[in-house]
Amino acid sequence: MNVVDTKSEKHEGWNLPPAVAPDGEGELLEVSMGPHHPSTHGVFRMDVTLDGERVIRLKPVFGYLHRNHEKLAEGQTYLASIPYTDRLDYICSLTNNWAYALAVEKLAGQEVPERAEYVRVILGELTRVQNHALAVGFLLQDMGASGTPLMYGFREREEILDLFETLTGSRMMCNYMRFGGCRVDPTAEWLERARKIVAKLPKFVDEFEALLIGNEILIARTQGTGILPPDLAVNAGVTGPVLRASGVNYDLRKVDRYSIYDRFDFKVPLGEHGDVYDRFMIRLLELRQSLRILEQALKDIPGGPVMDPKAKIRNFRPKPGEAYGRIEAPKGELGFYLISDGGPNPYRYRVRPPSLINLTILEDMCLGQNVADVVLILGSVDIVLGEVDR
Amino acid sequence: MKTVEEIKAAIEAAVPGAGVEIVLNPGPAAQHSLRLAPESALAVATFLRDDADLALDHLSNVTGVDWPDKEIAEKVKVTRTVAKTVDGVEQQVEETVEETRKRVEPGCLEVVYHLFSVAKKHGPVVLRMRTENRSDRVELPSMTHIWRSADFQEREIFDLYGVVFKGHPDLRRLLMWDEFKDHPMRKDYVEPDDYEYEPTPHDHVLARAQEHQKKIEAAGNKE
Amino acid sequence: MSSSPYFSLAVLFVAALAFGLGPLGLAWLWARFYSPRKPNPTKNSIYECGLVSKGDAWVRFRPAYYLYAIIFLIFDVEAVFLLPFAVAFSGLSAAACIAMLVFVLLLVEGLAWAWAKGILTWA
Amino acid sequence: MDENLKIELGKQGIVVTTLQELYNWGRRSSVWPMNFGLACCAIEMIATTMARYDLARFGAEVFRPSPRQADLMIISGTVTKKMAPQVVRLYNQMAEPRYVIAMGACAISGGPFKQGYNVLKGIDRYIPVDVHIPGCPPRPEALLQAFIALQKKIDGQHLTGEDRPRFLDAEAQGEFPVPEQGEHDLVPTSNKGVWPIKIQGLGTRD
Repeated sequence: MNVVDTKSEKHEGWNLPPAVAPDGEGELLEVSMGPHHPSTHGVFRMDVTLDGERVIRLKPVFGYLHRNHEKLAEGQTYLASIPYTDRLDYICSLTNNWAYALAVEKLAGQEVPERAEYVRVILGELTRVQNHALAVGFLLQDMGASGTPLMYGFREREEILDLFETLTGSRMMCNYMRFGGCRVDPTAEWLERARKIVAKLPKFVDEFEALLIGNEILIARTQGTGILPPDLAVNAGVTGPVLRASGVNYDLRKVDRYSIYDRFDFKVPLGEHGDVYDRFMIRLLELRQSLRILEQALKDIPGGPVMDPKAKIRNFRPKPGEAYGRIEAPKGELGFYLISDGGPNPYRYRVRPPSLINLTILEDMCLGQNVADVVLILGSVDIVLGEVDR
Repeated sequence: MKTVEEIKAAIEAAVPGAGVEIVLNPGPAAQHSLRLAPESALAVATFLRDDADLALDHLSNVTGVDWPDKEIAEKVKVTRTVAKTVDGVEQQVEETVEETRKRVEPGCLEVVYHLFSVAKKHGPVVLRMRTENRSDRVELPSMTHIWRSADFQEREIFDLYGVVFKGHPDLRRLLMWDEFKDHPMRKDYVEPDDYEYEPTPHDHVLARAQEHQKKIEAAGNKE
Repeated sequence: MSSSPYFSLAVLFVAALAFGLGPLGLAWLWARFYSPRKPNPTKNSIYECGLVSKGDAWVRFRPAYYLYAIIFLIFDVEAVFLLPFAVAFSGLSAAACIAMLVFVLLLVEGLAWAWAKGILTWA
Repeated sequence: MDENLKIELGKQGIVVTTLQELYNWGRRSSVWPMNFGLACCAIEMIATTMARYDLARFGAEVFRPSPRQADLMIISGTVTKKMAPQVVRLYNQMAEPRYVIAMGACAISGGPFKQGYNVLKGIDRYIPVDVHIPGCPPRPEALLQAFIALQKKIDGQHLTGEDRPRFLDAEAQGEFPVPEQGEHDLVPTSNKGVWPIKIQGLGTRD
């Protein structure tokens, strides 16, 4: 098989990373922020060429956590893949379940009862709250304030995980959603407890915001670093908070209007400069909007079945065909593309990983920045390796 | 949002001689797709991105699909001249006989593109491209210069399926290590025999255990 | 013998030395007799995030690092001198304070010059 | 020196101990883990060090990023075949005495991803593991219990005699060879002396 010359250093085409020339004072240092590195949020590797402190070239290397999720999914039934979707983006397991369930419902033309839609919105927004709390906590950890600010983020996350555990049985791997609804009906006490926790959360967001806005060191380090122009962001397929921080108004909850998001009124925050500071303020503002959605959803959740009675769980065989379903996961547009040949197992099972595609422009953002800022820029993209390498 | 037929018409109007055909999606999702000929794919893609009312500037998903060679048993009517004695006279008579003939339909590697529009906020336009066969002619044009988001996804398809994307700036293996030789996501990929001890092997695990044992004896008595 | 005023000081000094070096000596003895040395090439290889480190770190780096280090060194040494002064300055005469002030101001003047020259702003 | 005499003396404020007990007590109360997170179990490991489950109560709060300063490696997550050489190299680069906790089903035997072509079926093939914690991911309490089990194991170590630990035994295996990445699989598929695991009384099995 003829292999194309893969080591072509010359980049042509307008949207590829610009080559940054070293200023010739010192020699270049080839270093790899490798798989085992405290700042890479998991086993992610970047081969960085440094001219002193400035980054000249940055090539990410993936695959250290490639667990063959798609090959395994082709060998088992649709239902058996649901616990595997928990382990895709292992911080937000419920939104992964939701995206997969949505795609299979679109593939098989399955309806979902009212109450199940409300429960899905509640759990999805709770997952977004704990994911953004972690992302901001890890930013401050990457910046050097190691330990204490992360404890704030984890304190809220523990309460939300308790909610998940009482409802679904497991803290992190919920395996909760099915095609046509959810597995367990939340009890009134659970909803009451959820309301109490959601009522307490705005105080936490104020605490965190005070930590962020008043802190000169944080402002000095994050404003103006890792700028992402909006047109390059759209062309590079970047989605989620990173895209909205560059000022592009594209939130799937408003664009696709999937599930029942058109019933809640919430705003989509947008950034202006597209730098690291904007990406983190966006996450805090989205946290507030999620809390607004949660209050409305918890207030008017209807009764009724959680699972569509006509839904077939055992030997579920969707008709031949294909479907691409996507949702607004905390990290971006999480999509599932399924091709069915009528059998119990999917013929092709593809996950659209928002973290991997958001990393396409990591090199563009890091060129010319200091090495210490590369850590911040990577933290602001907020990747999870289970989803990047699948 | 235009229907697939309107988009096909718009493409043929804008890009003369573009090989476009519609592939219907029988499932309830009804997301029909357009199959492009690889030669004119880049021109069509640039048109879809820069067109005023389509404005498909967000390539969301690039997927590789492996269609292996299929054996199709067909009922074929064959007329053969047969010598037959009809009321005592030797004659050549055509005779149509029902015959099932095994025909191997050559497989191919397919790449599916899902396009959305951030400007116009409208839904998926699905493009498909096929390679000639699965062994040596597996080249397809790369879309990285039109949509930058295809960069890593095409590298992943090159790694797991073996489709070579011409014009890709940095076509290396994305997920497996560089010395790896196979394309693991293909349907005919055989995993290495790193079978290890299973306390209670049963059906396919039992089969692997016995096969592993045979290999060890073969290796054993070879030394 | 115990009459000279510095005797207690000497005892304290020896005790401090013993307290410091004693465990080190014990650890060295332990390492020599009990735990055998087992060096091997993988263990002694350079640690670079789990990979085999390629290239060499002995690189001609930029002068800015060196200037930053020098300025830090000056003020580090100054802090060492200020420590005894800070402890005793309430009992000192005015002349001593002025002498120390001259010392401090000299260094601050050096810092002002460096700042004006723009050495502190990173390239 | 029988037990209750020791307890009586302890009440009077006199502590009687042997060198071995003092040595083991010193080492087990400050086991410094390496900052080594692979996958989902890493998030649970970080949650264990946070305020609610607080790993600091067992002296293991300091997570050292470099293998040189750590004496415990918690393999928290799936070890893939691309990551296996790095894991074994990091283990070799740790200073003796070093311990390994295989956290989660993936580190023990490949877990839910066992049939994956790029997944190593358990890290026992290349390095000796001291404590296995089942679970996917194991709850923070399970990780705390693993620490207690490890501390009991360190307590029970004899400094001399036949069953002394590896780092005190000159003949014991010091280097665990780093696997190469071949064309189809890791070469060799497991390390001698470590795999198959010798279980007392059952002999080796495979």
